[in-house]
Amino acid sequence: NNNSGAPSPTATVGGSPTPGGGSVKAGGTITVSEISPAGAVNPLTVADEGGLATLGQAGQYLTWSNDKLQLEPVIAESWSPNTDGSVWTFKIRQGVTYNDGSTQLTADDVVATLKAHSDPANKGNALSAFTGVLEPDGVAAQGSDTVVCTLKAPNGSFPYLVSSDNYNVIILPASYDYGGDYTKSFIGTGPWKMSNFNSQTGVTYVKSPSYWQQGLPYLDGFSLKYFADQQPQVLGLQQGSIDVIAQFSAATGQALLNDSAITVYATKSSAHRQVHMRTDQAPFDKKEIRQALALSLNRPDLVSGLMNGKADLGNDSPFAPAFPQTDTSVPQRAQNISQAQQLMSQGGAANGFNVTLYTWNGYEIPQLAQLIQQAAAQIKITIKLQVQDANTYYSKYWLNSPMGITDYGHRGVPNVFLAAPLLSTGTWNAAHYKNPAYDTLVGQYVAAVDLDAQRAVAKQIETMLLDDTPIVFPYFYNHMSASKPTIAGAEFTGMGHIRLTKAGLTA
Amino acid sequence: MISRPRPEDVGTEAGVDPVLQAFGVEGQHDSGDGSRSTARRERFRLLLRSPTFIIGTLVVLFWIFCAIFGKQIAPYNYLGEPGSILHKLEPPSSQHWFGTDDLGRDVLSRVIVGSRGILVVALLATALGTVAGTAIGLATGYVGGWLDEVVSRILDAFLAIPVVILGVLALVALGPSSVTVILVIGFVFTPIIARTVRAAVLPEREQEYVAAAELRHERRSYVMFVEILPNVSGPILVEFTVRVGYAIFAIVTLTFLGFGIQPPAPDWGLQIASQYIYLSGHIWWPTLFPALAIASLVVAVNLVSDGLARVFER
Amino acid sequence: MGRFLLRRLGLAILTLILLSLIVFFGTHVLPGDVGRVILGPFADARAVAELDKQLGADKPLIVQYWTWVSGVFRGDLGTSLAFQQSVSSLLFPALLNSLKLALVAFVIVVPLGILGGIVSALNRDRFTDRAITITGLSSVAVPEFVTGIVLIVIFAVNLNWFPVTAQAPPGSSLLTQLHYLLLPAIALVFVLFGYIARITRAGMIEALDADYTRTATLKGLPQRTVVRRHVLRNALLPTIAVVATQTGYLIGGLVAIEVLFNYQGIGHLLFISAQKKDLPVLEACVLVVGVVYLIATVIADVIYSLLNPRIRYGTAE
Amino acid sequence: MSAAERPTTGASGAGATATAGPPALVIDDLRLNFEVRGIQREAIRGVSIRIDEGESYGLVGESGCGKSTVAFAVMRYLARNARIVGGSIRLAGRDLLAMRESELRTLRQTALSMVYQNPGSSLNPSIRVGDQVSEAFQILGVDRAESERRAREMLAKVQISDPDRVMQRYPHQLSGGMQQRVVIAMALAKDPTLLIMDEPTTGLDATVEAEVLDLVSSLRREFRTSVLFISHNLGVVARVCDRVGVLYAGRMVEESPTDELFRNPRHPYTVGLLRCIPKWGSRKADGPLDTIPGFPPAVGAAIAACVFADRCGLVQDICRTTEPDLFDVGEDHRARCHFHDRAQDLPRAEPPAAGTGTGAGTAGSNEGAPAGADEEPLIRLESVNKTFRQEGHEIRALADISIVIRPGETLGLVGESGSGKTTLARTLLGITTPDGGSVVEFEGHPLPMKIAQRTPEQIRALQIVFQSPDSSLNRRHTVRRIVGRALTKLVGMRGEQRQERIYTLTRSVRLDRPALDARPAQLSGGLKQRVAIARAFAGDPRLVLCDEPTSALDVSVQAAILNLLVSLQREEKVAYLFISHDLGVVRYISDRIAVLYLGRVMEVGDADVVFGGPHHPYTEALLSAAPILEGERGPRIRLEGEVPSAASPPSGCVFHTRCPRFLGEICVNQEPPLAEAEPGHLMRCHIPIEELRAMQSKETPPTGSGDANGSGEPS
Ligand SMILES: Nc1ncnc2c1ncn2[C@@H]1O[C@H](COP(=O)(O)OP(=O)(O)OP(=O)(O)O)[C@@H](O)[C@H]1O
Ligand SMILES: Nc1ncnc2c1ncn2[C@@H]1O[C@H](COP(=O)(O)OP(=O)(O)OP(=O)(O)O)[C@@H](O)[C@H]1O
Ligand SMILES: [Mg+2]
Ligand SMILES: [Mg+2]
Repeated sequence: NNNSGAPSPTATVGGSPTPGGGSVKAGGTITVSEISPAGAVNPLTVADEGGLATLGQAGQYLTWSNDKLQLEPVIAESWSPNTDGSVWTFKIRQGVTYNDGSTQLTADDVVATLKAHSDPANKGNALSAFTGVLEPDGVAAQGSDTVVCTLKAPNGSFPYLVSSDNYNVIILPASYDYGGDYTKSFIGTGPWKMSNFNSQTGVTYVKSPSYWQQGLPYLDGFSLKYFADQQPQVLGLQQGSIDVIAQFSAATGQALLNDSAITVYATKSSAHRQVHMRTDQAPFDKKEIRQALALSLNRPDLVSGLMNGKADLGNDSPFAPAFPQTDTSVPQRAQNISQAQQLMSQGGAANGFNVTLYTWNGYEIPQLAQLIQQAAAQIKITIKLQVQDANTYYSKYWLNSPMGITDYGHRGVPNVFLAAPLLSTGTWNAAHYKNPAYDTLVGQYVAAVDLDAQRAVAKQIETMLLDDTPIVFPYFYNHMSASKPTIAGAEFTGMGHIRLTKAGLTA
Repeated sequence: MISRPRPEDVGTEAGVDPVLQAFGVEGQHDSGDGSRSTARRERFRLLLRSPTFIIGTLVVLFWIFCAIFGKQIAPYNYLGEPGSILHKLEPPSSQHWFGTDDLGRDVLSRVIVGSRGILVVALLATALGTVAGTAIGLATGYVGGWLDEVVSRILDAFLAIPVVILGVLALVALGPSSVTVILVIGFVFTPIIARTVRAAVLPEREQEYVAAAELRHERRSYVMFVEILPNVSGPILVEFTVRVGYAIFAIVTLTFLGFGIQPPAPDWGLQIASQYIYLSGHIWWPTLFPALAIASLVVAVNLVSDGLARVFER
Repeated sequence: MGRFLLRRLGLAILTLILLSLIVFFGTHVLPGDVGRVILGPFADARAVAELDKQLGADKPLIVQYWTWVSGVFRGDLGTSLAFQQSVSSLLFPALLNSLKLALVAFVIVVPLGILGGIVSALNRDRFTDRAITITGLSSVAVPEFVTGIVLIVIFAVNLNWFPVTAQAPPGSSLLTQLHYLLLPAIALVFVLFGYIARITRAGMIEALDADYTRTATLKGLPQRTVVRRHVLRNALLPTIAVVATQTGYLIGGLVAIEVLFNYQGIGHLLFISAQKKDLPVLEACVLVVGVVYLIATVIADVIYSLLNPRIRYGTAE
Repeated sequence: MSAAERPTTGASGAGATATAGPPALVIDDLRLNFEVRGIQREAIRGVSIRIDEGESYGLVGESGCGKSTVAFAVMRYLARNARIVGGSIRLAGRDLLAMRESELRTLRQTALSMVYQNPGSSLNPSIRVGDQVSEAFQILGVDRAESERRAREMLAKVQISDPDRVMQRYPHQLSGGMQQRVVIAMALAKDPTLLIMDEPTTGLDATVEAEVLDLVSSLRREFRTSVLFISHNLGVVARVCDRVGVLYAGRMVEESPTDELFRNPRHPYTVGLLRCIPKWGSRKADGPLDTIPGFPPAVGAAIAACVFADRCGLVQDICRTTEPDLFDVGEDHRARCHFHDRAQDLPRAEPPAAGTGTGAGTAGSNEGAPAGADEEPLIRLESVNKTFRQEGHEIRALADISIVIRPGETLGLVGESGSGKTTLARTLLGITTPDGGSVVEFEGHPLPMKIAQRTPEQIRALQIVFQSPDSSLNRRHTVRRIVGRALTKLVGMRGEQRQERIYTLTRSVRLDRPALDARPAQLSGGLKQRVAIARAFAGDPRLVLCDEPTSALDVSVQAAILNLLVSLQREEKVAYLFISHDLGVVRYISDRIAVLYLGRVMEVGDADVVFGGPHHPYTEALLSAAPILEGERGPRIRLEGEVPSAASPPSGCVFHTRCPRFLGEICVNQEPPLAEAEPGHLMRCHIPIEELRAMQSKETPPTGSGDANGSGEPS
C-alpha cells in the first residue's frame, strides 16, 4: 500500500514543461482565470470546476491526487488499511493553523468534515462517492492525531475518496456550520486567505501568514477571475491581462496551442465524454446496434482533429489510460464500417433508423455530436441532434434519452465512473444498463486492495463493457491549462484543481 | 372648414422627392387628362427607378435562390464528410474559397445552405408578427375606447422589454428550436407592429369613408379589413420588410447567445457563435463570411424597405 | 402640461404593473426544477427532489407572484438560487455597470447620429445623403457582437490598444474605466448610429418641407440661420423620443456585448441567470431593464413636452 | 359705393402714380415647365403681368391653372423640378431671374414678401410670435430691443388689439384670423415693394376673411405697397383689386380693371366663370346655374392654339388652328379670344330656366313656402344638445337645437366655423350621440340616437354627402364597388339587379361608364363628389345632409354639382340639410335657412325672409361679410373679436360679445329665447323685429329681385 513520505518541497508539475522548474522568486501577484462557479461556493454542494478550484485555494484535503494520479500526503501525513481494506487509519498532521491565524487543526476537525460530507441528511455532493462506502458513524478519532474510517464495504481506493479527487471534502474546523456561507470566511488550512470575494467577478487571495509549510507560498497573492466564457480568457492571456488560464478546451484554445509565447500544460486525466445509449429501449436494446455505432467512429481522427491530439483514445470503458489500474492489453476498438454494417443487419437494422441524440451546448460537445452524426450516417443511422443548455439537458433529458452525450470530470480512481453510470443501481445510469455480472465485478474491483488485483478485475470489466457497449467512451481528454512563460510551479490536476502553493514568477 | 386642394404643396414636395413628385402628377391626372395610370403602377415604376432598391432586391433574390437550391449548388456537403475533420480550419483556398471550419466543413457551402434557415425562420416569424400585429393594430386603432386603452397598455408593457431579452426569456422557457424561435420572434414583434399599424389606422379612422361605412351600418370587421386595411397596406408592407431585417438580427443574436437555433444547423448565427472563438488565433474565415452574409442580407432587406418606405409612406 | 405629465406618470406605473406580471409569469413557464438549479447538474437526484419540497416551488403561481411583487415593493428582490446571495447585491452593481457602458455609447452615438441625420437631410438625394443613409442601414444591420469581435481582434489582440474585457479592475480611475469601456461602446455605436441618423433625417426633411421653413427662407434669412433657428428645433423633437426608446433596446443589445467583453453588467447577469435558470435574478433583471426603459421614455416625454409649446401651453381655441 | 370702401377709385389713382415710379412688377411672357419623370411639362405658357406701384392686381383662375406657380416664380422659390424656360421677371426694374443668391436674399429681406394660404402652417410652431415677427426686422440689421418695439408696432398696425400679449403667444394659441394677421405683419415689416398674397383668406371664415381683406386694403393705402393678390374667389378679388387677370391653363386669357371685368367680360372663359356663380339673391327656382363643360387641360398637355377651345361654346376651326393674341378690347382691357366681341353671347351649357325650369321653380318655392308648414315634418329636432368632453372642459357643440325639416325641402345651415353645423349633421345621422333629453323625430316617430339601433328604413332614409370626396371615398375601392356596396347594404341588392341599379344611379349623377372602374384618385374633384352623391342616393333617401359639398370645388364644378342636387331633389322629392359657408350658394339652393352660432340657432326662416331682412344682427353681419360680385352693398358691419370658445360661451346672449347692435345689460344677463318674430321666422334676439327692421332698412342690402338673372349681361 502506498504511503509516500513527506511532501517533496519542489514537486514540479510532471508531463508539462515548466521552464525554470521551481526556480521562482518570492513575491508578486498574478491573475488566474477560471470559469465562473455554476452555483454558490459551498463545500457541501460545489459540483463544478469553477467551484472546486475556488474551494481548493484556502481549503486543503487529507491527501492530494497529483497529475500522475498518485496520492501525496497533505493534512494526512500517512494512511494504511486493514487487511481487507474495510478500515482505514489516517495520521493527521500536527501544528497546522487555519488561515484565520488562530484556530489549530485537530483530528476532530477531520472527523467533523468527513461526517458532514458522508451524512445523507446534508445532501452533499460528496455523497456520490461516499454512498455505500462511508457513513458518519464510520468515522472516529483516536486521540488528537489519528482518524479511523470504518467502511460499509471494503474499498481499496478509499484514500482517493478523501483526496482532492473528492473535491468537496476540504478540511474545515469542527465548529464550521455547513449551513452557513463559506464565502464569508474562506476558512481553511491552505496557503491563501480571501481578501475579497464577488460571486460575479471572482476572488482575491493573499498569502496566509500562518501557513504550515515553511516559506510557502512564494506569491504574495493572486486573484482568481471568473469568466462566463472561455473566449475572453484566451484573449486575456494573449493580450496579457491574464497570467494563467486554469482550464480551457483544446478547441477554444486553438490559438494558445500554436502560440509560442504561451506555456500550455496538458495534464493527463480521466475526464471524458460518455455517449450513452439506452439499453432498455429500441433501437439500442440490441448490443449489435450499440457495437455498430461504436465501430463507426474514427477515434484517432476525433483525437487529432477535434481535440488537437490532446486526448487519449477511449476504449468504451471507464478505464482511462491515465489510470494505473487500467489493463492496456485489451485491444483498442477501431473504426470498422463493414463490420459495423454487418452488425447492423444482425441487429435487424440493415437499412438504418432515426434516433435523437440529446446533449448540451458546452465545450466541444456539440462538435462531437456532429461528428458522431457524421459517422453514424455511414451505417444508415440518422441522428437528430437536440442541443440544449446544460440545465435543460441535465434536468430533462440526461437520464431518459435514447442517446445522449454527458461530460464527466476527472476522477483519480475509476470507482465513481464504474458505479454511478453503469451499476444497475447507478444514480447516473443514463444507459439504463443492468448487468448483474458487471455489478459483481465492480464489487470485486472496489474491494481489491492492491494494484495488481485491481488490474486483474479491470481487464474483465473492460472486456465486458467493450462487448456490451452501453456507453461509448470516445476519448479521455487532457486537462488543458496555460500560462505566461514567466510563471512557474503552478500545479494542475485533471480534476481541475490549480495549486499555486509553489508557484511564482520566474526569477 | 373650407379646405381647398393646394397643389403648391405638391410643388414643393415634388421638388424634394421624385417619388412624391410623381404623386403631384397623379394629382394632375385627377383633372381627368388621358393617362389614368393607377397609383400602384406609378409606385412600381418609381421603385424600379431607385438603384438602391434594385440592388437590395437583387441581393435578397440571390439569397432566396440559395435558400431554395442551396444543397444543389453548394460545392460540398454542408454537414461535412467523415474525415473532413482532418482538414479543419484551413484558410481560403482554391478548393475551399471560404476555407473550412473547425470540423473541416466547407464554409462556403455552409454559408450558402445556411441562407435557408435564417430566411425561412425570419420570414415566418415576421409574417406571424405582422398578421397578429395588424389585427391588433386595426382593432385598437379603429374600435378605440377602453379596448384601445387596455391593449395599448399591455403592448407598452411588452415594448418595455427589448426584443432580445424577451426572446431569451421565452426561449429559455420553451427550450430552443427553430419553431420556438419563430413563435417567439413573431410574438415579440406583434406589439411593435401593432403599434405601427395603430398609428397608421388612427388618421384613417377619421377619414369620412369610415363614417360613410358606419352609416351603412357595416360590421366592424368589414370596416376594419375591407375599408381601412387596404389603405394602411403601404405602412404595413414597409413595417414588414423593416421587421424582417430586425428578425434576422434578433435570431442571429439569440443564436449567438445559445438560445436560438441549435447545431448542426448551418445557421449563420450559429456558425459565428461556434467559430468566433478561433478569431483570437487569427482564424477569421469561418466567422467573417457568415457575418458578411448576415450583413449583406439585412442591408439588402433594409434597402428594399427603405425603397418601399420612400414610395409608400404618407 | 402638469396634467399631461401626471397622466404620463400614471400610465408608466400601470405599465410597470403589467410588466411585472409579464415578467413573472413569463419566467415561471421555465422548466427545470429549482432544486436542480441550486445543487447543480451532478447533484444527487434525491437531494434535488428533497430541496424542491423545502423551497415550496409547488405553491400556486398567484401566491408566488404576490410574495414576489410585495417583496419587490419592499425593495427585497429575493435571493439568487445559483449564488445564494441577495438578488439586489448582484443586480445593482450590474445595473450601474451597464448604465456606465450605455452612457459612454450614447455620448458618442447621439451627437454623431444627429449630425449624420442633419447632414444627409441638408444634402437630400445627393451623394452625401445616400452615403450616410447606406452606412446607417449597414451599420444597423451587422449584429453588435460581430462588430465587437472584429473590434476585439483588431484593436485589443493585434494592436493591443484596448483591453479585451470591459471590466476595469476594481477602484480604477474614471479614465481607466473609460479606456476599458470604449471598445464595447463603439460596437454599440455602430448599431445605433444608423437608427438615430435615419430618424433625424426624417424629422429634418419634414421640417425643411414645412411652410414655416419656406416663410423663414422668404423672409430672406440665410440658409444657415433658417436651419439653425427654424428647422432644427422642430426637427429634433421626434429624435428625442427615438433616443429614449433606444436606451431600452440598447440594454437589450448589451446582452451580447457584455457577454462578449465579459463585462459584469445587467445583460451579462441576465445571460448567466437565464442559463442557470436563476429565476429571481432573471426576473429582477428583466424587470429592471423594463423600468429603465420606462423611465427613459417618461424623461423623453417630459423633455419633449418642455420643448413643444403645443403641450407646454394648451391651445387657445 | 363709398370711396373709402371700394379700391377702384384708388385704382385710377394708382394708374396715375404708376406713370411716376417704375412698375413694381413686370412679368414678361413667363414660361415655366415642371420636369416630371424626365418629361418637361408646360405649366406656365407665357404669362405677362404688369403691376404698377401701389396697385393691387388680382390673379384668378381655377385650381391648377398656375397661379401659385407664377407667385413662387416671382419669389424665385421654385420646386427643384421647375424650370423657367422663357420670359423675364423684373421687380422695380431689376431682373429677378438674373440675380445671385445673395442679391435675392437681400431682395427678400427688403422688397419682396409673400403671404400664403393656411397661416397655421406658415408660422413656426415652436417660436414665440413676437420673436418671429421681430426676426423680420432683425434681418434688416435692427437691434433686438428696437426690432421688438417695431414688431409690437406692426402687430398693432394689423389691428391686433393687445400686441404684447400676442407677442408672448405661440402660433397654435392664436386663431386662424390672428395667425394670418401675424403673417401679414411679418410680410409688411420690410415695407415691401411687392406683396404677394396667395389665397390669403382661403380657409378662413367669411367674417374673418372680410376683416382680413379690409385690413389688406387699408394697409395698402397706408403702405402704398403693390399687391399681387391670388384667389380662386372672384368675389374676394373684386373686393381688393384694382385690376384682375384671368389665368387659364398657365395662359393669361383676359385682363382688365376689376369692375370692367365683372361688368363686361370679353373672354368666353370669364363669361362662363361669372355665370357659374349664383347671382346674389338668385334661387334654384330661377333655373339651373350655367357651367363650363369639360376639364381644364393638365400640366404639360399639348395645346395647339386657344387654350380654352375644348371647352368653349363659341369655338370655331380657327380657335383650334391659331392661337389668338391679347386683343385690346377696351381701355386697359385685353382678352385672348378671336371672338371677344361675341364673348357674352356664349351659349349656356345648361338649358336656361325655360318652362320646365319655372315649373320646377314654382314647385321648388311651393315646397319652401309656409303653405307647406302644416304638413307633417320629415325631421323634428327638439332641444337637441351635444356636449363634447375634451381633457377636462366641456365643449357645448349643440345647445338646445329645435328645428324641423319638411319633406322635399332644403334647409340651409349657415354659421361660422365651429358653430356646430357638422355636429348637428352627424347627430342626425346617429354617428354622434346627442346628450340625454334630446329628441329627434323622423316622420313623427322618435329616431334612435345610435345608428346601430335604427331600422334599415331609417338608415336608408338619412344619408350624407361629405365635404371632401377625397376623404369620404375609399381610395382603394373602385367607383363600382363604392356604389355597389351601398346598394347591397342599404337595399340588399345583388347581382344583375345591382349592376342595373349601379348604371341608372351613376347615369343619374352624370357619371359615364368608364368612370365606374376607376378609383377615386383617377377622378377629378367634381366627379368624385358625384360618386359620393350617387352613394348617398343609393337607398333613395328621404333626407340627404350635404356638409359643404362644394366648398372644395372650383366654381364651374360647384355649379354643376348644385344643379345636380337640385334636379335630383326634383326627381326624388328628397329633402336636404345643406351646410355651407357661401351664403350665395346657400341662398340659391335653400328654401329655408337656419343660422347657427356657438351651437345655438340664432335665426330660422324662409330663405327670402332671412336674407331679405329684418335679420338677426349676427345674420346681418354674416351677410355684410359675404364677398359678392356685383351691385351695391351695405357698409361692412364688423364683428369685433373672434368666435368665443365653445368651451366657455359668453353669458346671456352668446352673441353679445360681438354684437353690432348690442343693447346692454339684458344681452349680457339673459339669453333670449328662439321666438317667432313673424310667421315662420324665428329669431333669438332681445331686439324687437320692428326695431331691427328700422335699424336695417336704412341700408338694405340688394335683394335678388333687382338683377337676379341680369347682372351677367352688359347694361
Ligand atoms: N413641382 C411640381 N411638379 C409637377 N407639377 C406641379 C408642381 N407644382 C405644381 N404643379 C402643377 O402645376 C399646376 C399649377 O399649380 P399651381 O399650384 O400654380 O396651381 P394654382 O392655380 O395655384 O392652383 P390652386 O388654385 O389650387 O392653388 C398644377 O396642375 C400643379 O399640379
Ligand atoms: N369629436 C369632437 N371632440 C371635441 N370637440 C368637438 C368634436 N367635434 C366637434 N367638436 C367641437 O364642436 C364644435 C362644433 O364643431 P363642428 O365641426 O360641428 O363645427 P362646424 O360648424 O362644422 O365647423 P366647420 O364650419 O369648420 O365645419 C367645435 O367647437 C368643435 O371644436
Ligand atoms: Mg395655389
Ligand atoms: Mg363642419
